[in-house]
Amino acid sequence: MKRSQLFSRTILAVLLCLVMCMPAIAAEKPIKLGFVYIMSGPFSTYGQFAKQGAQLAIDEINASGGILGRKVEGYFEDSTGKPDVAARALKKLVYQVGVDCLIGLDSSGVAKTVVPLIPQMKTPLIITHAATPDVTGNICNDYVFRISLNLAQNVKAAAKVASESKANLWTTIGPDYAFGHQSWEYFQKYLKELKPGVKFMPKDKVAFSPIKTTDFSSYITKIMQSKPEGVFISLWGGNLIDFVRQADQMGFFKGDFDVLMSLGAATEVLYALKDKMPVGIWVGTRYWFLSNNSPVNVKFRTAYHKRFGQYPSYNAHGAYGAVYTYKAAVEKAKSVDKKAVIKALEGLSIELPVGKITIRAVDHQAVTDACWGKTAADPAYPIRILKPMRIFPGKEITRPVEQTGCKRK
Amino acid sequence: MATRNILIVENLHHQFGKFKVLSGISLEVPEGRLTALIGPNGAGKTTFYNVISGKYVPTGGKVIFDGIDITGMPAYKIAPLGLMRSFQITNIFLKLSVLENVLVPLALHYGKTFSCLTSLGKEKSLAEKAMVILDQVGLKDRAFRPAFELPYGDKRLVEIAIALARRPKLVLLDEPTAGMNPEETERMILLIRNLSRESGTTFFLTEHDMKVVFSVAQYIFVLHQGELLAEGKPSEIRENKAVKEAYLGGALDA
Amino acid sequence: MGRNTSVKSQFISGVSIFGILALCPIFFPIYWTMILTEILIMGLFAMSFNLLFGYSGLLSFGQAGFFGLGAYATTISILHGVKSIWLAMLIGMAASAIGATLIGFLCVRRDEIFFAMLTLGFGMMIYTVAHNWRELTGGSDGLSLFMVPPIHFFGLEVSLEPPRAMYYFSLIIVAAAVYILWRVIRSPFGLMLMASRENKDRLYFVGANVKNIRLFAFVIAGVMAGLSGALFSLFNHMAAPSFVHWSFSARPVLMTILGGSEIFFGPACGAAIFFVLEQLVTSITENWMIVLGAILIPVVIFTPKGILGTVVSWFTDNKA
Amino acid sequence: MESFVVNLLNGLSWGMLLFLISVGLTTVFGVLGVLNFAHGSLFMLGAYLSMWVMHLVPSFWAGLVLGPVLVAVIGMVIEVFFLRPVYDRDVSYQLLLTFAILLVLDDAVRLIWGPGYHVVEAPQILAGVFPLFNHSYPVYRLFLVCIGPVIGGGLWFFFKFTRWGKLIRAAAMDREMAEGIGIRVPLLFTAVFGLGTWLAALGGALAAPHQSIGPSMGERVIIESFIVVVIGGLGSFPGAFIGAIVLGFLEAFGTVFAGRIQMALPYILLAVVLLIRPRGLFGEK
Repeated sequence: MKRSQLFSRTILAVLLCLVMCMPAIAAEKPIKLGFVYIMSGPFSTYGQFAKQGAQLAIDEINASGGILGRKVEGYFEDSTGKPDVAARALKKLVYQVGVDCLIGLDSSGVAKTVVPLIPQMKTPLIITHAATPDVTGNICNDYVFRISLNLAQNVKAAAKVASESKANLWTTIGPDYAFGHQSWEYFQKYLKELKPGVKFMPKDKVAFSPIKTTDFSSYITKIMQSKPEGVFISLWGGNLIDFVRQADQMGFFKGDFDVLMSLGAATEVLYALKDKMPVGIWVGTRYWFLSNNSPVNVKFRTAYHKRFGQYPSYNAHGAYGAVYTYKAAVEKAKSVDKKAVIKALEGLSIELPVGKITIRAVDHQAVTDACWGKTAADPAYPIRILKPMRIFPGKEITRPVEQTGCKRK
Repeated sequence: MATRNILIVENLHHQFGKFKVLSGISLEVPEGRLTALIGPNGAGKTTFYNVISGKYVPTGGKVIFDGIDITGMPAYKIAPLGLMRSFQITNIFLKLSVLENVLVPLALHYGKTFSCLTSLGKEKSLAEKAMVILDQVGLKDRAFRPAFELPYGDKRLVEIAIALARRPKLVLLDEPTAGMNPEETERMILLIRNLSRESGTTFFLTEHDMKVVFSVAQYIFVLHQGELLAEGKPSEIRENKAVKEAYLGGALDA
Repeated sequence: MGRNTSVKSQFISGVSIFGILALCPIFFPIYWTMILTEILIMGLFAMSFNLLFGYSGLLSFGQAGFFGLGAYATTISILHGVKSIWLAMLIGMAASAIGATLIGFLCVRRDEIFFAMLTLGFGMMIYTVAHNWRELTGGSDGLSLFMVPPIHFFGLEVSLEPPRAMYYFSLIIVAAAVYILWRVIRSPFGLMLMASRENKDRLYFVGANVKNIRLFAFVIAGVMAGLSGALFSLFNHMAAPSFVHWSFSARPVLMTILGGSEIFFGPACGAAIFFVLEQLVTSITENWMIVLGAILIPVVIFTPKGILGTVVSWFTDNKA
Repeated sequence: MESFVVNLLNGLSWGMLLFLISVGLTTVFGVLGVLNFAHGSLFMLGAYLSMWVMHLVPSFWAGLVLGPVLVAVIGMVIEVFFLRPVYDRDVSYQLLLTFAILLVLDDAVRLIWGPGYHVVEAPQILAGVFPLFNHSYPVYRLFLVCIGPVIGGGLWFFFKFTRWGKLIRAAAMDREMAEGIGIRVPLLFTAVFGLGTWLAALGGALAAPHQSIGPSMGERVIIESFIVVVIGGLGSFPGAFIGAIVLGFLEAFGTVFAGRIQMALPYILLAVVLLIRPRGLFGEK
């Protein structure tokens, strides 16, 4: 008796599942977008911001009639910041969910290892955060695009700021992995071009801290003792927060030397530090919510602030912008066919909150503006803002295609 | 006919830090003679065994086994020469079957330690040899049971079977009847006597239970506070005054 | 429970599992075929770990070191022009074998938690090398394989790029490796391992050089981990430092205890449970860590023999 | 010279924080025989809960006192419900169980406080700097350098002279004997786990003004405190102290000399110590 009951219930459950798995047979199928970000663990802040940004864009688009009249659905997968898990997540989205476009990737290492897998999946991927120059450089391919600022662009802007300062002897502190080392290499290269007389600290005087570092005091000591005139900092996230607080206590920001932080204007850092972020320091970011007052940007930051209670971070902007970029490409191609969308993405120009971006046809890197500024207090905002602010036009900071190493075409 | 000495111990010393446990012990064990080492608690019997079987490196003196100087040799090198030992506390491979317990030393003996792709099940000759040994100690019918399921007395028998498996020339038995009930003790005495007579192995045992010693041993050494107090046939030891004093009179009458 | 019957039943179950696995891709969607490939590879990894843990009583917390050596050596040799997959995988296994011999020589002298911490330490040293030797290993970014060379046999060229081809390739390799492990466990050497787990001191006194026995097991386990690493790098087209990190070493531990360390297929079963669970949980919630933890706690407390181990002992207990 | 003194202080202050975390871990291991993987998460919980109290009351000192106590209560609950069933199991099961607890705690924290970073301020009295050569050195770090020996000394006094301390040491040496002389061992175990948790949480509360609070805090310290405990000798009190200081120095001075292998320094230290002294520096044979 009981057994048969169990049996029938199981069948019922299976049927229910089947029904739920076949959504809306009658209606036109929605467009599926797959997002892969770090959703869990230490760096899940980034995934959460991205998810909020993406959700906001999707809701806005659906409220105004969707893309080509079709609704948009977002599917979010967790990369956990590990390349094999990210690869699995991408496969799931492509083969299981059947998404029309992939969006995401936070970690450069993950991006670098999974990008070569994308052509197999025959699905476009729009990178919104990972900054390694290589994915639109020597490992570029037909399917991978990036709408966010890459490391080379951001550092080029940093070099421009640095070239205007009086400092002639530069050093760095950065995370001890590819991002930190590459940032320093590009910084030296670009600054040397702009200001040939400039000098850099030798290898044993610069500081690279492992990502798990929480106590930066000995690195701070090392840098201060080497008596530089300028310090370029590529730390980010929790590392940067720890560093800034400890460095501030040790007199790092007293003005003995100039300080540049390539990701110091990230909102998650500013929100954590609030008024503990020293003022008058040059900081950069991939997107700054006050960088312009275009209608698109005002709409984005107010809507985001209203819904999530914070001003949007660069990762929120990346996901938000990627959805709109995809929308623009589909509308340009008048189809969701993946090949057509890729064609449409190549050379696409679109107005995003960050400003107007253009995706280059060859290397698929977006030419987008970089924003730098000096930290300043403003009673209207709970966090430090940038004043004065410098916008570096995308054209000036994006290296020519020939220099990227991208061998498409 | 002068029998060969299978074990010669010369002026053996051992100490832990400043604490002297063995001070200058010399003795000889002739081949084939069932010899016993007795002494009150803390006399140094187990330490003596540990030194000979290679657990400790002695601080002085010499151990010669079967004509080879084994002083300070590690245990795993001594065993292949033909010197095996059993332990006072049951020390067997509990989760393995009784048969496997015996197969371990057998596989070692026949150089199969690192043969890793042949099936143990197909090593028929090993299994047969193991069954012979299990038969000798009377465990044949329990060969396939896991060792931890056996009653205490049987576990002690497994202990003996492991020691016998490599067909050693000399077996050191450390209190083989410790913790046994009278019936089990009786069985063990009988077993040791038979094995000593039939197997061609020399047995050298320590024992706490005087009854066992006097009913089994052909020759006895008495250890007291790390020194050899007396030696002789059981009857001689029984009469020895010094031994009686060492045991405070009590135990020997038992 | 006679060992012989359990051996026979293990063999039969092994063969039937292989049969079922060979049929799976026909019925499974492509994504699940890929998951299954991963389960196979991680299953082999977990079983290599269990040769040390379950059979020799050694808790290795650095098994990812050898997994990573296999993955890196395979990837690097393909990137440097090795055309044959077989040769590349052999190089991967050789690298793990050398690494395992050197590290094993130092580690097998210690027991229990000290062994675990030593292997953790050496594993993390390999991680540091992978993470920092940018010229060879690509540093923190790792290495990516743009193309896995096709395999050749009997003049036939088979590409491993299609997921189903990769699946069958992995299945055959893993089955061969598992068969070897099975032989090892049933051999006289396998008996030595179990004896060393049960009573190391006693084994010493019957004339076995326990260190050498352990070292040999350590090398076999290292090579098998290297093989699974090589497969994993081909499957994912990459080798990354995270493959070598201690948190990757924790995976086989988790899988083995989940499935059961006393059953031959326990670790592989644990791998399957782990992946399926992960797929289910992550599709429901982002907070999969809390759910996974909440599932693990009762499993550890109430099924000390692991899930497969508990199921098997239900059946055997009913018989008895 | 200048750099030497500053790095000495850097190493000492970090070492003292490590010591507080490790001494809890080692005490729990010494008495309960459990190597607690979730110890780092309890450290993190200490930081979060004291932050919560600090905002509620609002006083740094209230947070420093109450936060760890709250975490200790949570720790005791964990001990009673989850650890008790696994005391007689193999170390690996205990590791896995505590790992599962780690997963739950880490994610729970993320659910409650969000994935972002938080910052806690040091109280006015400790917030300043004092001149050291021609630089300034934060007072709070000096406070950390001093608080370590104070708590270490307190613990030493507790174990050496108080009844409870003696009971714990007796139970650590021989559980059965302790039961024999009438100690209620389960209660004692709960108390010891509470103590270990309290120490970890206190470490977290003290670390809060010094580093950012985030869900990754625990993961970052757990392996390091494992290393401290093992090189010092499992269950050894002075071992944890020396081990923590050695590791602190190694990491502080490592930035100067180690270059590329800097990341591996703790692991090299671990391997070298275990190969030379199998039971750690102060481990018993």
